[in-house]
Amino acid sequence: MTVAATIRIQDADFDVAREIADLSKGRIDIGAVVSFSGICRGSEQGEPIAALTLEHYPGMAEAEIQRHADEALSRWPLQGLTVIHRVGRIEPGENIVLVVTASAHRQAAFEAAEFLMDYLKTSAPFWKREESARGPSWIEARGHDDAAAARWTKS
Amino acid sequence: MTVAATIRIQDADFDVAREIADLSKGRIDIGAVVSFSGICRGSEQGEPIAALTLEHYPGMAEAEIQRHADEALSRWPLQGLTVIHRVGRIEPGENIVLVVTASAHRQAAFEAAEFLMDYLKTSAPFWKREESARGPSWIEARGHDDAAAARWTKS
Amino acid sequence: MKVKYFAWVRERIGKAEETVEPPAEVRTVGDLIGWLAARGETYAYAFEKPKVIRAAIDQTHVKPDAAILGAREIAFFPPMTGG
Amino acid sequence: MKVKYFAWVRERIGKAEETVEPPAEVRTVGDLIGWLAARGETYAYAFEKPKVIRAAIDQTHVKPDAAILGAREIAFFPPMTGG
Repeated sequence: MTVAATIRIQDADFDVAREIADLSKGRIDIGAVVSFSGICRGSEQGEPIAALTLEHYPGMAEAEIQRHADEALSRWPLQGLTVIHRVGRIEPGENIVLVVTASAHRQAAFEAAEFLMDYLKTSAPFWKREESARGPSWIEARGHDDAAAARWTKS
Repeated sequence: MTVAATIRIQDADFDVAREIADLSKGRIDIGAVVSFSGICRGSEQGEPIAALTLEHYPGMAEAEIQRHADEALSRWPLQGLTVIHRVGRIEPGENIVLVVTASAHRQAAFEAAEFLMDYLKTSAPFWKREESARGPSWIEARGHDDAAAARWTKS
Repeated sequence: MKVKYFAWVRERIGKAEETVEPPAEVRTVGDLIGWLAARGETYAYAFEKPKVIRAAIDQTHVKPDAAILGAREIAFFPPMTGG
Repeated sequence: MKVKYFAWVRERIGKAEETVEPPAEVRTVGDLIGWLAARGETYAYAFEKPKVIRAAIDQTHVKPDAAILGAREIAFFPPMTGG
């Protein structure tokens, strides 16, 4: 059976429970479902923020996520995979990103979810701007995210 | 702030969405929530099964999970932790176990969830019996689960 | 002391728990397994592969060389398969 | 060819996209950054640290030495911060 990833980039919030159910409901071949929700925090580097605004490169963002989803499907025996990334203005406490993976065994589900999150952080064309008391400013990329992504590179 | 783990051993099913919401709703210090759901598969080693029956050691099971939850809370900067393990008869497609971790950053949330699952598989006093066409039989422990748990041992 | 059995150890012995009074020379968990195994066929079957058996004293995992002196509750069971 | 700008590259230049016709000696992505940077103050500001700038040709990440011949759409942006 060929597994197709569900990929969505949207302004609207998502419902983690529904996405998990959509992947696993009525299935008896799935033994493990991992979900990762990335949530907007109320501070960045110790500074309170009012909101984030997420910008993306339409077309390329979908293609990049699709490419990494396909790579995950080829590297791990997954039975389902969903990636949702929000764009637009997002306030503290709101969801930003969701990855859900389903597999017969837990290790594949965990690893594939971590792989996709590491790549979304470093390779998918999204940019975060924060609003704080000092005005708006773009969040800088972090070196440890690159290091996290590098561990998946096949040598 | 001291974080206390929520730990439950129960016959009844659980609601992943509600457990995630209970950990993270209204919080603006959480940036990452990882959930792991372990689900009863319809076959074991290629053999169809009708159901699993989960037996546990009351008292010790709670204490063992609490001990590992406390270890997770001391090793990773978590802002929330929930572990639910069902016992009794569970049919294919039904939930068996849930771990939810919440942290400011994704790596802590992923690692703590994996750590707890590895220990639940090898150290928590639960035993699975399967019902198949050949009658009931106890599921054997798997060497690769011990190997997965061993990676968390501090040297 | 109270002894508890779980999973197939329980099934083979045919009871979930009992109170036993082993003699003084039964000092360790391993000794206790040997002493129990000699109590009859069902026990011999349950403990036929003593290396496979896991034990807990007062709800904490222990090794076969653990002393049983002062234990209130000792449990025997197969390797765990939860999660 | 169409050029697109994102995040602070877009903000500094003051537009999201434009069509440009660089001369034939502008062969690589790095050449194009240099050529764009010379177009005016806003461009010079956007490309003041060329090593920080990431590029994509036809929606695929490329390095500065990538040839731009035949490209329909080239995008410039800061390091990504999604997820």
